[in-house]
Amino acid sequence: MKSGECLYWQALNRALDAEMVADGDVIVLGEDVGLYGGSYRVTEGLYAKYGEWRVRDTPISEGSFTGLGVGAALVGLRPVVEIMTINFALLALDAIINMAAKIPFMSGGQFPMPLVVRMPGGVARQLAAQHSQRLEQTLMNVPGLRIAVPATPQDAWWQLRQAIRSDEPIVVLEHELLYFGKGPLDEHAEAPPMHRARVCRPGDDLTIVTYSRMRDLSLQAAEQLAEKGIEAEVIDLRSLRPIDWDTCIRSLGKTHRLLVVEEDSCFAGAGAEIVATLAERCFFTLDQAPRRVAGRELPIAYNARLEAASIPSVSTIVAVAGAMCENKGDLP
Amino acid sequence: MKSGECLYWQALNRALDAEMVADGDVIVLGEDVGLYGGSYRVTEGLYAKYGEWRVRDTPISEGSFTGLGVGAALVGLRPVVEIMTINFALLALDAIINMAAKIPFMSGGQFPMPLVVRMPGGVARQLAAQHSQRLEQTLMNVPGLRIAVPATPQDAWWQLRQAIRSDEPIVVLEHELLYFGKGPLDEHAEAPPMHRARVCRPGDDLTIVTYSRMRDLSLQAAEQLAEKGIEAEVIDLRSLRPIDWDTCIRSLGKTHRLLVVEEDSCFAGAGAEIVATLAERCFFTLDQAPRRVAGRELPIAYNARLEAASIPSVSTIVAVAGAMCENKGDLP
Amino acid sequence: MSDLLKKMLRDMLLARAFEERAAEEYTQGNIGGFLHLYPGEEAVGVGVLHAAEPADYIVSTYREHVHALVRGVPPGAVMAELFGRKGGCSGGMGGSMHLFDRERRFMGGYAIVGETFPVAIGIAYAIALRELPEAVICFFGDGAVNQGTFHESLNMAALWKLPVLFVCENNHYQIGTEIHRHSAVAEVYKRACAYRMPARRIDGMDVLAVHQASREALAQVRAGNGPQLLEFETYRFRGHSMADSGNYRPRVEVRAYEDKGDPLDVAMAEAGMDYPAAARQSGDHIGRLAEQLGRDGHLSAEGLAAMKVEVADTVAKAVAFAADSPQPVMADAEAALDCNRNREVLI
Amino acid sequence: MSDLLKKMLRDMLLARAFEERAAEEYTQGNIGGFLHLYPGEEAVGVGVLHAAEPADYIVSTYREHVHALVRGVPPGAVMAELFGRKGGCSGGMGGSMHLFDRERRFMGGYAIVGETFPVAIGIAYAIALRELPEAVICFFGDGAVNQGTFHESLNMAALWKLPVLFVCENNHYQIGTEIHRHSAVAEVYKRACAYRMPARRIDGMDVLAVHQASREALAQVRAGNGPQLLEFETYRFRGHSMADSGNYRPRVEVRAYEDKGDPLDVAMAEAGMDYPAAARQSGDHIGRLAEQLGRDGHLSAEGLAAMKVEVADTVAKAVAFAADSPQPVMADAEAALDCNRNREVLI
Ligand SMILES: Cc1ncc(C[n+]2csc(CCOP(=O)(O)OP(=O)(O)O)c2C)c(N)n1
Ligand SMILES: Cc1ncc(C[n+]2csc(CCOP(=O)(O)OP(=O)(O)O)c2C)c(N)n1
Ligand SMILES: [Mg+2]
Ligand SMILES: [Mg+2]
Repeated sequence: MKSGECLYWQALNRALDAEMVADGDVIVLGEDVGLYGGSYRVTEGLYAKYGEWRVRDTPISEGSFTGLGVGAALVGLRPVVEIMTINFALLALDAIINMAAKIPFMSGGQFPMPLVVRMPGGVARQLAAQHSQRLEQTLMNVPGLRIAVPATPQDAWWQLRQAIRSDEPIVVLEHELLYFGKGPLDEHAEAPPMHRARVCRPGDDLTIVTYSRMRDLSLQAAEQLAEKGIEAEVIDLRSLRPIDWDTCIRSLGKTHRLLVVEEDSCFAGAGAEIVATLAERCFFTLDQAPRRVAGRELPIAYNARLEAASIPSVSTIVAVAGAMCENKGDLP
Repeated sequence: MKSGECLYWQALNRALDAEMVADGDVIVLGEDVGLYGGSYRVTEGLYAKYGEWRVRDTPISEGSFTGLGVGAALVGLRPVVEIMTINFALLALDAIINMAAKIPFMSGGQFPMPLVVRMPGGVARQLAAQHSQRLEQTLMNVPGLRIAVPATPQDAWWQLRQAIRSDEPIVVLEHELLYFGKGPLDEHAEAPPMHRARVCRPGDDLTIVTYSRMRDLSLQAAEQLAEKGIEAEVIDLRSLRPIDWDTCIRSLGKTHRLLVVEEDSCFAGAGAEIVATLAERCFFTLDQAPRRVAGRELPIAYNARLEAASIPSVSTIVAVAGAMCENKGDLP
Repeated sequence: MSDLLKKMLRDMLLARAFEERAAEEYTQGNIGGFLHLYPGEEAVGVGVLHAAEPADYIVSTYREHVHALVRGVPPGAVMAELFGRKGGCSGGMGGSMHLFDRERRFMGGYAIVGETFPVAIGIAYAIALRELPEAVICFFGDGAVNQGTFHESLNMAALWKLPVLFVCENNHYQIGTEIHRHSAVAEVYKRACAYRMPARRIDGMDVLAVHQASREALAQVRAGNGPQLLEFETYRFRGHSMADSGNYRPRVEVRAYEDKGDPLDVAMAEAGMDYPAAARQSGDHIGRLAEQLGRDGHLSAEGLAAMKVEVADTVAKAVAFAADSPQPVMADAEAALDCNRNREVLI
Repeated sequence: MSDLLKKMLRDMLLARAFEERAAEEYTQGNIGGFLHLYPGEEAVGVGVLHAAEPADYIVSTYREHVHALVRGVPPGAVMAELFGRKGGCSGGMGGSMHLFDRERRFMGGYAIVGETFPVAIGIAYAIALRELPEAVICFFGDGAVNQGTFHESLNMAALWKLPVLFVCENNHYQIGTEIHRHSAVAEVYKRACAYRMPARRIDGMDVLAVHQASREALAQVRAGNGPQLLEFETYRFRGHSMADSGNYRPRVEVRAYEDKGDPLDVAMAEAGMDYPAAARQSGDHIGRLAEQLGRDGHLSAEGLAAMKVEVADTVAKAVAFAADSPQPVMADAEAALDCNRNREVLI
């Protein structure tokens, strides 16, 4: 690892530590976050440093320990709830949607809700149907929630800290296959606004809008496309609620072509909102139909080949983007 | 009530009765579905007729009694689970998404899943934020589920019976404000395929794609638009997974304008998928940007005026549709 | 003691008058949505909350108007909330099922059955972490006991000795389902055994018994000895909500609770066969308390009459306040949603 | 009896050999995903399932290979499923955590902790409705007890007297969290008191005790006397899954379970201070059973050796079958998803 580089989980770990040092109200809770150090090591060392009241191992009671976070936030603690994986968050949605997102509103604006719910999601390696899900589209539809989807160690560091400091409830969606990826981390660099999208790679021919792990695949695809003379602009949304439309619209003004890449199954996934709003707002900017490269309409199979064939690959992205740019020469 | 007319809840009630008479494996369960007769009267009389084992009052344990339905379906019962309102379904999503939708797949195709989950949703009258939700977008994103959204007594009768007879898991989304609306019911008429959309009103100028209670508002809006010389074609989707794209595409071929009307808040709602796919598939058919009339990005307030202002009204639909057709004369 | 009893009698009278008035206002269309009323259960809310300290937190359900009133939320602010007005304790955003008052540590009415448990243990967690001598009072019904969160939350509360008093208002019904039809063990307090949590069952129609049990339990809870559970047996005289007639309940049962009679005596009386000895008492638990205070020389007939006038006046003023309070506008709703944004620019 | 014991010994040997081989195959990359193994807990699965009738249903968790094997799912079909192949008992779609075999009423491995409870009561509901003399055996761990579905489902099971035998494999750990750190009441059987459900705690390292308790309980359950709960105290010798070393556990504890020693004796031995009296037994619960059968004259040394050969052979054949089984293709996945479509045209 180069100096100034670290793994994604380490960036999250440092972010937690930094905030816990700075503010005694920050607590961490979840299954095996303490003594064990977290399934993906994100909370490693915190238990030894801060003790069991600030780093709390919980029973397998997702509905109630997430709700516990809500209650604690009402009186000013800043709980960071780890749900071991997003697949178990189905058991905690009442706490997130009906409680965290609605209490400040329902009370007429009386209560703070400095709650962070962190969880890895997505398709990892042969974890099968019950352990290979996302919940973006569910959470995106909830007014009152914010959703961060850091894709790099640097963003993990920035966005988790911003989330902890916010008085609004924020879901941080991580990805099981990102934890052990590495990248640069500058702890002193100034953070961009939490929900600002980032143009990771400039290009004039096509805009690829993506997030989380698909950012990496899209960047790889963009390299391959460049070899064919197609310059894709890759936008990492970094946030799914709100979405930074301006960055997308600016890009489309240049490229006139929109490709959304998401891991989720296509029908009613996160990409639906992205395509819908950009089709509405950039209808005359686009010179062809927008497209989505997304997961198949299937639960994820355990079999490794079927699993791989169920989610986007670099080659599918290249193929679809390539097809979209076929008529590139014909255009002004 | 004219002869041949009935209320929406009565149509559901008769559908349940018809299927329960015909098949001893059909059972109904949920809170207060038995002795009490159901919060919205849908199960009235069934307890007296079929007894407590086939019409089961449950404790307040949504997660487990929905899961009970899954287990019972595995061995060939055909459970119709009523979740009192969709707001409580957040507690049952693991059973619906991780179990019902995935078991047939995960088992390699060994098990039947003739489960129906019925529930009313939507914004009713001053039930406030926790009781005024929908979950369409969540359920739509789940491969393995089917979703019916009957908007009339006739469709309620047809679609609930079809759902009960299917061996796949089906969610039937009802609407609290539809139960006491009346409409024609012909019990002997032949049912269209369960997921076929219906053109409720033909028109050449604009296609309104909608479902559930918004069908009524859209039809009213279409009448007002007609007075202004604008002929809207209104499509009631009847099903949200799968969606009958062909009916929509055929209509757009004629009208070239797409307006989606949904009650849900706009961002990442059901309308997002509708707009996205139709934008992808009909990009060159459309002569202007598609639009959505949808709920505001707010939880629903208890206050009646704010509540009304948070969801689409006939006048908003008329206004948006009217604006979309302003340039009507200019076009070929 | 008699002072306390008089205060509690007054609050019970207020509770009854407020709720009956709310029913009227609902019928007139001034209140909408679901309206769950408290008549019959007054002794529970009043007895428990008179044992609470200002530093204690209250977490409640959708049947919480009286909890809010006894806690000190101004009756006008409660009624205005039922009216959906800006002057309501939740600014008209929450309505009947979602009363909140941060200043009075009234942490909300929750409408999804079972939500009160995790909220309560969350607040209690913060208290324990901060080592404060405070308690959380968590209200719930007999039906809520079967929600998974009951089990999950009580386990965590007991495991970590969190300062919560779990208060079950056992009115024997989950809407139309009687307790023996929804719970394998109908004695709610017994279910605390699964968490080795101290628990008792108390007559919820006896405000003094309620108060004493609560005071004792709260002292333990605040002292850091871990959570406790109290089950109060009570009854709602009305249907579940304004939409429910409640007529699935046997008449003998209803009368027995209303008049604190032995159900068998009531049945006899209904059959015209009551023994002279089983002379019917006058009125329900509130009437009996007033009578007792009179008998014991603590409250004269005039005193009682004056109390009733004051209560009626309070309710009338609350309604007037509510009716005069302006409607919130969309900007208010947006401000409520964004109340914690702190002017942060999101994008 | 000795025949039964020999069969159970054989199945325990198979269980151990199968799982150790699975670990190897995982290390070699032939098995992916999460792999939760059973060594240490054999006496539970074997003892319980030898008490089951073919008409009984089994519902299990992600740690279910051995349950499937003892139930009679062919070892090749189980191994092929771990390999993700078409010949697997779930066609390669489910993998290690989702073994299913409809014919043998093996109703699945569920990977979300707590799902086994509602599935089990649902099957039992159908049995009760149809008035059949069948039972459902529902496996779960000590950690699963704190999930809300445990509570909700046990209440319904007891309320409606559903024919379920709830079987807790108490290995004292929820991944890295020891039972006293996740449960307010660490004796799982005691938690059944909240549902007035008969419950016992049994030594889960003693296959005969497991078998007897299960047989008795199942007879009651099948007779329609309502659900029962059995808690078997056991231990996993490995980490939670292949990703976990399990090294958060005290050495004394691990050794005590492995050798069925008294933890204090083990501690003494570790300190080099063991009394001559506390002579160490040879091997774990499986070894001890073999030894006992030998001592009692039921199983000769050759008999045992032959049994081990047969078991090794069975495992080798299972691996060969798995390795030879083809990969499923996308059409298989689609067929699995649409298996209940019955050629219905949706639109
Ligand atoms: C999770 C959930 N399920 C169902 C409902 C509908 N519901 C509202 S109140 C109620 C009965 C609650 O009974 P209990 O807990 O005894 O309280 P009570 O109304 O008797 O005070 C039900 C089923 C709900 N609000 N939330
Ligand atoms: C709802 C849910 N939460 C968390 C997990 C992650 N997880 C898998 S196994 C496990 C521990 C379960 O412990 P226990 O029930 O004792 O079973 P054991 O693994 O010991 O056999 C956890 C937390 C999960 N699969 N499902
Ligand atoms: Mg009740
Ligand atoms: Mg365990």
